[in-house]
Amino acid sequence: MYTAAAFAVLVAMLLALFRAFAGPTLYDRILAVNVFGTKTVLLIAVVGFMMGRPDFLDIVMVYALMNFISVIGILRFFEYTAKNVEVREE
Amino acid sequence: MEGILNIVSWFLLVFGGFLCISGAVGLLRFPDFFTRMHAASVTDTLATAMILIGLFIQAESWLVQVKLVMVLLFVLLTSPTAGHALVMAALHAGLEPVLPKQKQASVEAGR
Amino acid sequence: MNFVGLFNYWIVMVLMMIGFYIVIAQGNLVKKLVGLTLFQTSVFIMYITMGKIEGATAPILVEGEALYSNPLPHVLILTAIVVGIATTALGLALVVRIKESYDSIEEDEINRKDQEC
Amino acid sequence: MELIINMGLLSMLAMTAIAIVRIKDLFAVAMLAGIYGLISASFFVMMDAVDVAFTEASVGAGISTLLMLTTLAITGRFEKADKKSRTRFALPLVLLTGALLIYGTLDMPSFGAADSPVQEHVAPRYLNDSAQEIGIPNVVTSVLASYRAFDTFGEVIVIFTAGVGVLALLMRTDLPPISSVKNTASMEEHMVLRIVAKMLIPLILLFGLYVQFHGEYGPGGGFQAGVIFASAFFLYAMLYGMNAARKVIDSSLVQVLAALGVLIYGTTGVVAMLSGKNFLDYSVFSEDPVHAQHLGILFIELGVGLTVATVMIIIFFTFSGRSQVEGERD
Repeated sequence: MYTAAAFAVLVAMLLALFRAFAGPTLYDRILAVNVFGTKTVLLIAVVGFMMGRPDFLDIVMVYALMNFISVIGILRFFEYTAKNVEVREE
Repeated sequence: MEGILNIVSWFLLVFGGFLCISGAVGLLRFPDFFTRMHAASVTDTLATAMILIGLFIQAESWLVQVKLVMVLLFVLLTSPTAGHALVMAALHAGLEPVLPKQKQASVEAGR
Repeated sequence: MNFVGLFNYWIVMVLMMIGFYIVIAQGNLVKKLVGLTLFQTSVFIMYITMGKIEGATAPILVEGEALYSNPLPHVLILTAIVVGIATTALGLALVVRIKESYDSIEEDEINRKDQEC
Repeated sequence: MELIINMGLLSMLAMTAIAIVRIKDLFAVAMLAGIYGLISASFFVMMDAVDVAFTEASVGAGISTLLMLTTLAITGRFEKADKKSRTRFALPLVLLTGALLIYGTLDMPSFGAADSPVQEHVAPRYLNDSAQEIGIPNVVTSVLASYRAFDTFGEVIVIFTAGVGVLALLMRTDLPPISSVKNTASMEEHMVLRIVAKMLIPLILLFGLYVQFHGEYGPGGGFQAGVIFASAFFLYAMLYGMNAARKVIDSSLVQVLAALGVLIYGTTGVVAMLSGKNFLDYSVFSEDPVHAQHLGILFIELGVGLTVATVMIIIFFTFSGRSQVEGERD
């Protein structure tokens, strides 16, 4: 059942990745990055159990933390620089 | 008892996985940013909670369980916050939802 | 041909070449630094792949495990990652200075301005 | 199953890299580079390299994305289209090199083989003897901080030098005094974010300390802890503005601390030398050799953590200070 969960998370990661490629707006990409980050958190947690070493949850914590910080960072610098820039790309 | 817990955790893991996929499909297929946001953030929180609780039942040492609870709390705190900030930023930037034709007309009439 | 046994190395080479392509073919200096990062990460992946042993576990000793992956590449790559970010930061600082004095970070424009002077 | 996850992650890496080549919006490129960092970190977990994954997650996905974005805030967002002449020359060259390299991989030992040359030299010694010699379970930490401590000293100095270099290139001495500027935090409207961040920052700092001092028993150590510690300050600076952050962290104090970290590391070695042993031979610290190793590792991890944290803070603050000045000039 770890296998099923890990596989499902992997598929979800792939789909989120496609959204990150496709855009079309920058906010879609940020959202995709955020979803991707949460899915990585889940993947690592499940994989830790699958490999029988669940004491590596510290890493999961770092992923969750960095995911949050990078989303905040992207938002901040985007707002900071692009006040007058078009929302849509190109 | 052991058996029931196992079944519960099995169910939580599989259903959490299903929610992950359904949310990601929504993220990929929905027409505009706000609906995508909806699909992603709603399923994200629930799926994370379900999978982590499923793992919590399976964990053997209390240290692992404590860490799982910490991760869960952290995700429950940050994920909606990030979603909120994101939608607000998008609204401020003037991104508009895609509406069906009649609604679009009524919104424009209301302006 | 041993597909499963060599797949990791092939991906490493593909990533390496993509990084290489960005560095030599694209003119934007920030993009070039991203290309360097891709190249760098591909090397990391190669090292870590070499250290893995089938069926082994992470090199943090516990009771009852006999087979661990090779810790030496992990040490090398761990420090390399942090050094990598430090050097990338230095590169980005240079890019900022170039932008301030040339008002552009496109290689062609910088070259042209150099020749005009 | 693990094999499928490996291959899935590697394919995602390749796809992300191709997308990075094609996309011309550098903001999107920076984000994809962040995703690339996340994927490669997950791959490192699959390859049992938990310490590496720890570092890559915090550095590749977090800090480097932030740095790229800060730079882009100054240099502009869009890239010019590729020149045809250059791609015509580059593509065959890249394809040729790639083909040669892939031809070279055909002789590589198969993935996961236990008898490949890499596994047969020094690694078995580390794995078998470090428990008696160093007495800590995390072999990566004992190699990093004891067997190869001189090497790590070099890395720390490189990081320190990079921090000095960034300061030399970008530091502004003409910044106005703090009290005279209006606080130009761009996220004033994000009340929810600010409150959540206020709750999180102490937790992040605590977690950083945990990683610093638990690195001997689990994944972690000075490098990772330094980055996590610094990221708490980044969060504060991003949400409350640079001026508020400059009030909290005195920049000259940070510079002194960065040097102090290197100094702690170096002193640990010199103390051993003065007592008649080799540089960084920890056996002088205590009668009991295992206890001595513990003490030595504690000292140098402290030095590493201090230097990494402060250098990251210096780099980030210097970049943001620069972009703030640029923003005010416009």
